[in-house]
Amino acid sequence: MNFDFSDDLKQLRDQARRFMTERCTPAVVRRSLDGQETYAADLWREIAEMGWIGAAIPEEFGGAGLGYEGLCVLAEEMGRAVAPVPFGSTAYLAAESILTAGSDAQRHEYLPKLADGSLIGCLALSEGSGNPEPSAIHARVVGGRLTGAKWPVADGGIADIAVVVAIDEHRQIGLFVADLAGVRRRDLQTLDPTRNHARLDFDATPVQRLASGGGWGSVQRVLDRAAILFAFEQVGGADACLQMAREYAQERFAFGRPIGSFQAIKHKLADMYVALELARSNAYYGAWALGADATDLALAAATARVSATEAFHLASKENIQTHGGVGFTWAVDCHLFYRRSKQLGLGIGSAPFWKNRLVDLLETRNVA
Amino acid sequence: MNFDFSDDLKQLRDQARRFMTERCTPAVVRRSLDGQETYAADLWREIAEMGWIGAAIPEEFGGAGLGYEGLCVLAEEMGRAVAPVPFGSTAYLAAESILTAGSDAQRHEYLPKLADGSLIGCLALSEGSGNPEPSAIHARVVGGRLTGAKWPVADGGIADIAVVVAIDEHRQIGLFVADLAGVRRRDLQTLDPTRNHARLDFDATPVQRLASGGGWGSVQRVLDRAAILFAFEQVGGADACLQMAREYAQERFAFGRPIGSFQAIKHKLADMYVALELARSNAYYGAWALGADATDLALAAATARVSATEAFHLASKENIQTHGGVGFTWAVDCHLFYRRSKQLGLGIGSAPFWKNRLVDLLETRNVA
Amino acid sequence: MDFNDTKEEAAFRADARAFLTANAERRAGARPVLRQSGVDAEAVKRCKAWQAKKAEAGFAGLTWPKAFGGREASPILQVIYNQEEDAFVVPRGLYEIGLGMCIPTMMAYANPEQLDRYVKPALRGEEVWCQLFSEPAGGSDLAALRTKAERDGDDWVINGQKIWTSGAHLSDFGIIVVRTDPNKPKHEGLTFFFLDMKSPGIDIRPIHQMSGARHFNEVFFTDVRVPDTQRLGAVGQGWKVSLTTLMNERLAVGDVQRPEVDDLVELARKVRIDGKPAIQNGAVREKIAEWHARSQGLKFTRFRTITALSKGETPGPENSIHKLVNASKLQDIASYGLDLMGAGGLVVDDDLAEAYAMFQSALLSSPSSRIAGGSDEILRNIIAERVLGMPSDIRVDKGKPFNQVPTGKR
Amino acid sequence: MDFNDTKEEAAFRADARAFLTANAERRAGARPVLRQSGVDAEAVKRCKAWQAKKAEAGFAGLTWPKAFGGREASPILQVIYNQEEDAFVVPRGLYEIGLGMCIPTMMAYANPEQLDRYVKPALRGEEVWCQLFSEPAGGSDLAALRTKAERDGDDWVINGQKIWTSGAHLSDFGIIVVRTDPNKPKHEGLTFFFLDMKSPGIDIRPIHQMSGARHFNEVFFTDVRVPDTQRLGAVGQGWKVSLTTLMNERLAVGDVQRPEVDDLVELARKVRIDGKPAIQNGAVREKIAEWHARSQGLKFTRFRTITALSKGETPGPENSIHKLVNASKLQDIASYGLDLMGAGGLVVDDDLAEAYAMFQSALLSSPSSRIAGGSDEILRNIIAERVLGMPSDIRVDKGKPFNQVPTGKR
Repeated sequence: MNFDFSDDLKQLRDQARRFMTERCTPAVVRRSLDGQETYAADLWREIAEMGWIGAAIPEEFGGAGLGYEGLCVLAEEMGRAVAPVPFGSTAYLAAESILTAGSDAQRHEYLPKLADGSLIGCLALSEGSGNPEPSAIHARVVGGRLTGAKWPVADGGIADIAVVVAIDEHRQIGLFVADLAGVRRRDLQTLDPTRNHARLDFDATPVQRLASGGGWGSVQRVLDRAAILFAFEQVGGADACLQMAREYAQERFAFGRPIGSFQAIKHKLADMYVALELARSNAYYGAWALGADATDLALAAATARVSATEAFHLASKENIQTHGGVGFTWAVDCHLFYRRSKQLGLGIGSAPFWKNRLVDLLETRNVA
Repeated sequence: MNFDFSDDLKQLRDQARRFMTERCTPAVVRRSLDGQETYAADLWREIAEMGWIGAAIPEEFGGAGLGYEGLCVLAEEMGRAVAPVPFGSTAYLAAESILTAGSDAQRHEYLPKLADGSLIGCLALSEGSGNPEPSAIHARVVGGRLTGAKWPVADGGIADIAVVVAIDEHRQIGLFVADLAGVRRRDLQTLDPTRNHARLDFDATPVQRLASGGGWGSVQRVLDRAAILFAFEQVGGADACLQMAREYAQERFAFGRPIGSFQAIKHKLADMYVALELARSNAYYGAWALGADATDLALAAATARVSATEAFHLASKENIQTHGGVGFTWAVDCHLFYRRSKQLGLGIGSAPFWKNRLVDLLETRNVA
Repeated sequence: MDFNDTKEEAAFRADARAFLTANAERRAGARPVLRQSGVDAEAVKRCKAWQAKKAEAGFAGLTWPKAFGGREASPILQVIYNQEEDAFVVPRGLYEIGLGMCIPTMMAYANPEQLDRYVKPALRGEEVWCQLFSEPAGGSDLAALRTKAERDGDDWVINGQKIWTSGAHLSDFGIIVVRTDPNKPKHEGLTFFFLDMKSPGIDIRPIHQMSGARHFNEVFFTDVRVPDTQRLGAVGQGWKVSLTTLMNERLAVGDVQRPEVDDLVELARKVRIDGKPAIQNGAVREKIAEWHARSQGLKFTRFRTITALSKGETPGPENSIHKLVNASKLQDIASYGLDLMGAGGLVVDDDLAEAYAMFQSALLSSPSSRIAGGSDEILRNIIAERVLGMPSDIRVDKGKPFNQVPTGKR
Repeated sequence: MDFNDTKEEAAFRADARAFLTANAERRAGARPVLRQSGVDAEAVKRCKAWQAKKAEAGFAGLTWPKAFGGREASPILQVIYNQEEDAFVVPRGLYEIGLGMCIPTMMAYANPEQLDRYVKPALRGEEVWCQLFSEPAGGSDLAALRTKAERDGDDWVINGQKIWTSGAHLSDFGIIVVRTDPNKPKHEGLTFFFLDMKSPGIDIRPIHQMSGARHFNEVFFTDVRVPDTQRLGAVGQGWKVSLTTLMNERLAVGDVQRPEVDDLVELARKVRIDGKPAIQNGAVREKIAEWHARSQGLKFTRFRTITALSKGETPGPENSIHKLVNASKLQDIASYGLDLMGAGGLVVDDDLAEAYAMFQSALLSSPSSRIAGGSDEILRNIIAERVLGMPSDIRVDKGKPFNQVPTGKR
């Protein structure tokens, strides 16, 4: 058994961490926070040039062919840096949808452009409040034309194409690709301004159906796979919070001693660490399952997602608490993680959704 | 507003506390724990002589007519002392059932004897696993004769009469009184040997129906009222645990200082205290609602029950934790409370049952 | 137990209600009153007008001595007035600290001429007061303050920085505790003053919070002169005076924060899980039940406190329970409400957000609730030490000259 | 990442499985193996026979030097053997401490003749060892031990009391740490020995736990003589030697404790809520999901540790996570399972109790899991200090002569 990333991938991780530390500084993130830019376009270009967007896309479709473990390693670093770029929307959602559900022609049409950064992708699933479920899908495709409102769509305001979940003439769920040029969009204000979110109003927009993207199962499959990659982003974010809290607790004094010498703070950090390590281990198993296309991929995904959501939520809120008063100021970076934690935690279905799914899968497994 | 017990009742409480401290020592409790006696019969006789069993029973039925606040005050002291007597079964369940659902004749027949201790009562509701619900009742009364198995029945092995929940010829739920002389019984081993529990096998046992004891509503009404009294016992038990933990934390040293000076212990005790105070306040409101027969009695009961169950569970397990190694020995008294916490917590429906009921009632209230 | 008013209480309640009905608008609808961004110029006007009206009618400073414009009423009447006022829309946020903490401290330490000069204008809302205690290096260790005052003739000269001062930019006067002898142990070298917030050398900068709010300030002092006559208490007795102020803080009861449990029930009727209203889901129900039990427990704990107050007892640090439980509950309810909304929970646009965006708003404001005015950790310490009698934490700075106590990089 | 065995590992796994198949019975059915009441005389015989067989076949002491009967195998082979053994019913509970902690300490400190005399008999199960560290006054403060040894000629004379000694009544030998100089600070006045448990003056009394178990003992020492040749390490170096022993404790991995999440799933299919299987209830589902995520997280954390081991890295105190998470999870699952059973959950009679009464049994045994071998609080401290680099707690006893350190009434 070898339950660790290869040395090559560890090198990739170190390289990504160095790069992000240097190029994706808090100042860069704050440009999006303060509304000076919608996303970090320069950073995005550099990320594209390094081939990271297409890390898991096979070389024949213009990707780097590093496999899913490579994409996982990169996802963790995106999370650690609170990167204000459409990495997840493009790589985990749009590209993955097309890769797993598209025809060969569709793959050749879109994947190379997603991989090289010339197209930004997104997934248009939600139609307002509520977790993903088939009965909440009302957007409809008739005669190859899509009509309906999707919101919020992460990166929907900056994406070139969207993979849209909609019902067809036969009231069947399908995955459709839409070119967003000409689609009416409106940027939304959200809890996390460092990621673009938009409302897309489709009005007889021409779309093409992803070849095998039929039924809710195909949507769930996209969400399952994305959940593992989201989990790595969440683990990266949680780790960053723990490191911030550690440093602060060592350097900040109260009553003549570092606050990290008080058990209230020590035990808080220990709890953050425990949640993080459990989440990391579950994410690792998810990475393996994704790479191996394991039979229990869906259960591994739900498990990783549940752990990672909990770990990042805990770490981001208790990092603020550890910082005390400065922790809830705009000027200190704690809230960037707290916001992102909720953005990632709600984005592809929130904790209750994934807990329920986890038990669905457990029930199936135990019966089988 | 005056949200506190009257001076008279505070005197009764002090008197009860002194009496129980003196007569219901751990040594007495341990006689039941070790199986030397089924319950503390001598103590029970004294309690009866003081008129406590009939505290809330009107004087016309042989009670002390102190009202429900009086019974609440006594319940707290029973909990504090982990009393190995059938107080709850007799006073909160059997007597209350007959008082609220019996005819005048039935009240006159049973209440004076329950009040003066010449009859021990119990409620026979459960038929094995699962929380109370109408579909789980299979015991049946046909032609005034009851057949079916009830277990566990708290104090069923020592009771003279049982109020039994059963279905009648028309498959309607009813409350029936059975004389237990001649009924086949078997004492059960349970988590809390300081309270008797039995299995009762009725086989065409003659019973009389409580006059207005029809439908599940009448059962729920008995449980609601009992829940408030159980809550006071639980508050008493939780308070005792907190006091034990406090004393131990002040007297036990580690690393040259009292363990109560470590924040891990301080904050644990603070959390116990907070849970206890919330539970106490909710129980007080329940006492008022019971005395005033308030329209929101049921919601007050569910709320008090949920808080009190949580507070006693937390206090009893963290009292052990505060004690460290000796805490989990047979010789130290911590486990008496831990066992009783579960006994009281499961007895008339466990936390999930009452949480669900609480929300049922909230929904009704908000609609109304 | 009895939830009814006494005759006197009922009469007072009727008076208060009549006053409010005549002068304010009854609260209607479910939209919560949020105080995200503090009090703007318009709001200041409304606050001042309302306070003047209230003082005129004798509903301000109810428990204060008659000589200062109060009624010398029992605290229970204050509770009754607050209960009644809660049903009306009245402007808030400008006087709580001045009337709740600063003026009571003045009443304990200032001389008769000063009280004559300052108390009534404060009660009528003509002058606004703020409290200058916290410092960047202090945090939970409130007494570890470094702002210093040096004697110069009849004056003291203050240099340093205060932080977390609510309403400093709107205030006419402030109370301040400063270090006058750094060679003494932490609590012994402090002295207490009141000062004119328009004094030269005071620079006030708002703090931008993560929630968007800006009601706290940093206040910088450069050679600010305060006459020795404005000293409250003896030189070196500043900590003792501060405790008087802080004792009053604990008596002040915060606003009800939204979303409350009922808001979650409302939301759970609306959003759906598996095609059915979320309120039918067992997990949602358990959480609602647990929070309801906690809310009610707090409500009835406050009733017990009020009862104690009305019997002339002083409520103890048991009150710390309230903030400790409420702040985390608020954060948890906010987060869970968003979870029920799924991705839609991210949106805060007015026209699209669920429930007036109060869940999102609380997610961002609740972290400050868990810290400001005593962090969760400090409150647990207070409960453990002052209620349960646990020993205090080991104090490595005890008895050490303040300037020799170790400090960190932050 | 790769979950497959290497060629060498696969070959070893096949060997182990062949050995087990030939000599033990495959585990069948769901009834959990509970070790409530320790090891009785019959079980001792079975344990001894099995250990002899295992040693004979070369599956005992896998990682030990060949000179001592081991294979000098990589730790990963030990993991593989354990995985295989888990599928079989084999007697356990007698040798874990001796082979896991005592003999490794001997190997680090005893002389060649002693090793020659003691190691192989221990490996073959002919002699049983126990560990005598904890004392009544110590608790989490392990080094605060008071049992004293005084030099008398070539011997030391031990007086005092140890506690929580697993299997003392079944043991032939023991390792012990005692205070030889109470005038030195706590950690400096200790010395370490091994001794014959049949020595005159040793009195062993079982401790009755709340769960009914009796596998721990109190051990009283009255003028027990131990030759100086049985000292391990220098005089005053006892704490250092103890750390060697304790380091090995952390490497030992506990049994899987039941009920696990799958047991709860099973129960939730069976018991009913509102007439439907409990597993359909949202609240039950959320709890199952959360505990499943935690169980899996622990399982895969162990996989990461095994990977580190097999690369020759030493696993750190990260392992503390395992007990910290598991003990509370066990208590919570037990309690929740009972909640689902309602009043019926109280019953432990064999013929009536749900799920072999394992939930009830765990309710009573889990409190000791949260304490024995490092309490939750100590484990959090270890993680905070050794993994996260937080400063240690303030030590008021630091550097003080042990006999001047304050002690309490308990």
